[in-house]
Amino acid sequence: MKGLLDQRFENGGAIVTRLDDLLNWARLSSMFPMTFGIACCAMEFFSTATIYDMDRFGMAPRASPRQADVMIVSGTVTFKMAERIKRLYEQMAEPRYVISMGSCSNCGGPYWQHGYHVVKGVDRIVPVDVYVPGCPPRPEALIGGFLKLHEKIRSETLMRPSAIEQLMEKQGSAHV
Amino acid sequence: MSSVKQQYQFKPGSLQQSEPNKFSGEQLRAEEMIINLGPQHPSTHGVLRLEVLMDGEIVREVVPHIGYLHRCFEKHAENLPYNQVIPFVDRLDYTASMNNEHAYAMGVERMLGISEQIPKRVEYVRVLVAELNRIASHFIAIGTYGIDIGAFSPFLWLMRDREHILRLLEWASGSRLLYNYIWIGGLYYDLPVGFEERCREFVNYLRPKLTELDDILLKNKIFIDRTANVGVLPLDLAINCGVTGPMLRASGLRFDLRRVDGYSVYPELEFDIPIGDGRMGSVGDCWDRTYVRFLEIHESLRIIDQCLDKLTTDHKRTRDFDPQALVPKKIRPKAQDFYVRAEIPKGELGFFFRSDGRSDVPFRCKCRSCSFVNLSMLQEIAKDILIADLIAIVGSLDLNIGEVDR
Amino acid sequence: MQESYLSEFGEVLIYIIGGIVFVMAMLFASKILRPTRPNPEKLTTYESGEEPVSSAWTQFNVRFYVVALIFLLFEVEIVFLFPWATVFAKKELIDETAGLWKWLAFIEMLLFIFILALGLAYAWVHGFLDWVKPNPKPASVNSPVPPDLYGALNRKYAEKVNINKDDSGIG
Amino acid sequence: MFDRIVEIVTREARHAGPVVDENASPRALIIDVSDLLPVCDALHRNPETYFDMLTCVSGIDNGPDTGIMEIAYNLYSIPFNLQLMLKIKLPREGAEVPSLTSIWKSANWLEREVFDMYGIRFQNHPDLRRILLPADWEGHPLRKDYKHQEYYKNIKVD
Repeated sequence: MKGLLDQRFENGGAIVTRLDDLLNWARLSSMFPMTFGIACCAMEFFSTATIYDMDRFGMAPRASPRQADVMIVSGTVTFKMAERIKRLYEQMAEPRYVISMGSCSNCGGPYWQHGYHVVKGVDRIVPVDVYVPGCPPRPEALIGGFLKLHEKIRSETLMRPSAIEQLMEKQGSAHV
Repeated sequence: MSSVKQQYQFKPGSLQQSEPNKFSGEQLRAEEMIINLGPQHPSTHGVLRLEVLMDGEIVREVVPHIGYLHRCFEKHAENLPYNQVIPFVDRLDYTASMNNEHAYAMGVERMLGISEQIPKRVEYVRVLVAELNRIASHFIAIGTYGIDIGAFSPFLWLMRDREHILRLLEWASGSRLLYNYIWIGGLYYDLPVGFEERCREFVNYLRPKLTELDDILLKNKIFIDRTANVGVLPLDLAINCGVTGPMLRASGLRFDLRRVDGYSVYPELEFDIPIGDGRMGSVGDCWDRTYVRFLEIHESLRIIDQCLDKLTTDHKRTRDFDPQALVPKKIRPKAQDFYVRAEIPKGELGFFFRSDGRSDVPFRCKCRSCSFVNLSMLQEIAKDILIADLIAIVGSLDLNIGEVDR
Repeated sequence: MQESYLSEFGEVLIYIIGGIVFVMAMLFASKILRPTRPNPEKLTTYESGEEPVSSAWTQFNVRFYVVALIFLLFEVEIVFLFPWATVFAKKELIDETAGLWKWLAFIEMLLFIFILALGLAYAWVHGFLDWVKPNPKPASVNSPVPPDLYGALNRKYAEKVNINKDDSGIG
Repeated sequence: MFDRIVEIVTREARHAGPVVDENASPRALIIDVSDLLPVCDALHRNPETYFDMLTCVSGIDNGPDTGIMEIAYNLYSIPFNLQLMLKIKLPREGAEVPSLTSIWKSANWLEREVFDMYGIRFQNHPDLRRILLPADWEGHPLRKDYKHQEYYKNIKVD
């Protein structure tokens, strides 16, 4: 059975918009990141979590993906790690978000040319919501990424994206 | 919207293909089971995977699986000119970048034969920033070890103090974590004006904080009970396994390359080499390892003090001093094999170079990383121990996965 | 008297039913609300991002059961002590038996505790309380180097003076 | 002291005498593959040298046109503060080297890494598997003629 939050409503009116606001507020004020440091960026993630006080955004690191909402891919993604990251992502409960932290996970970073064992961008494996540039990004940059994610969550809705669907249909027919 | 198509599709059993377990389910006795620690596990400090064969609560065997962060350092070093390798050297041991750069720059300078001409001020600045970074690295080691054992507050305290070091180094180099500050033949830039005073202030600030750390964590009854007599590493085994750094010193050998090789300006500086003495348990246990690191922070502070003295008296900042004066325009060492080693917070970092004398690119640059060799020791001592002790032992190794996998 | 007994149990029954209904309602609400998108990777056991090896239904060490049984010993003791404590100091009973009741009840309970303690002592003597102790034996190496050479090194580098640079071997 | 080491090595090296490489630092001895194990054992046990630590094992590929691979072993003696480099030369294909794990335990992982990167096999190695790369990776990346594969599990390698 499809859950209520899986549904897409055609014409919600006031109730659905209010419900949207409530859900989004709840989601963005308690984004639990997964404790998951891969490489150098993990050190800056630690700094963000401690010195720069991540808790004020309602973010407390959780050890297990089952309890986490946000996966912060903090570091270089290698081919050996790629499958594991995909699995960890799949094991998170919906709704789930991914922040790609640092150049390495954005696009391969300094390893883009000769790094035979480096995946050039974590978006080849999991869908990414926010890219944070930097090598490594400063904690302020990561916090900026959190705020961007807040923005994104705030604009989520249960309404069916009919305008976009129409547009895509039109484009699809144009291609065909 | 991202335009990249997701390329990976799940197939059952594909994880076992890429990194097969050493033990299979069929070989096990009735009571035994296999548990994976990692790659995503808060106590493995990165993406280390430990395959643990357990009997009840007793660990029968540990098989470390590494390579989850293999970033092809040696391939990059073979394809890039000597000076462009330094950013990659930074990323080997990302908690102690300055020390890595120091080792690498020293090696190339010796190959070029310019190591004797480096100005003393440059050398003192190098040692100063390297020792600052050594303190930061040991803070991470002790702090995360505290988390493993169950003490969270010391970690927060240490991260607070580490932040001061990062800000000092950022002031000097422009970056918080990976600096690219020590160049072959010199420095990126001289220390900023006023750095020495701020650094002195920091040293005076840190000393009482270390006493606090000693009281809250290292002399804590719970901490001692969890770590004393756990993971005892005998000296002969340590040497045979190639263990270096604080772990070797904790096993009772006063062996520090800063003193043994006397590279850079270390012979002019006065410092002790702390060793483990089995005060709380036996020589070479986890407590000793942590305490040696703690004592090394004190020694690093002493070195920093002396460096600051020299930098403000004998080798003062002058208007015409150019730290890049000796930076060679073309780095082309004569054809040779060269092995250079230096003491970084985790142990002996070595670089094996082969230059062919015809190009600016190293023909071969092998990194002998200390965490890699230290980790290979784990399976020798982690036999017939409790699973809780395994966490304590892994934490006390002070692994840096970036350096294990390179 | 009998009526009040019943009603007290009735209260408990209502409490239990209320609890069950509450939990069920919560589970049902989340069932209709939550998004369900299962896939084989999501449904596997979480094992730090790895594939779990062999089944979780393995034989556990028998010591876990022994410890559980010994724990049960004290549970039984508590279960009997509570009702006993409610009647131990009852004034009517003591008055009826002219003070004999409290001695009887006291000795009875002592006997009970003694029997249980005997069981505990039996388990203790036979070593069932000792959890299996770790006995780490680091792999031995027969190093040909005599240990006093390392001792000499320790003494050499303990001195404050730095060694000469020319002394660094072949390097 | 180096002359003394050369003497010890010469005594043990039965197949071909050691060649001194003066350019290397620490100074290197090039020996034959078949002499490796007895030479290392002698250097480890000799009371004059006591090379008790194997610090580094580096494979070197000299390229397909020379057809030679090398392995450099860096030995260190803690009691006497001696450094020594031993080098052996191998053919590029089907090279087999005796493993030093029976003398130094640190050889275990260092040799596994050389196998992973160069495909040099070590005889009598207790656990010769790939260490850094995935087990189903194709090729040995630090060989000079290495071409990485196009796709690894559908993910493009570029």
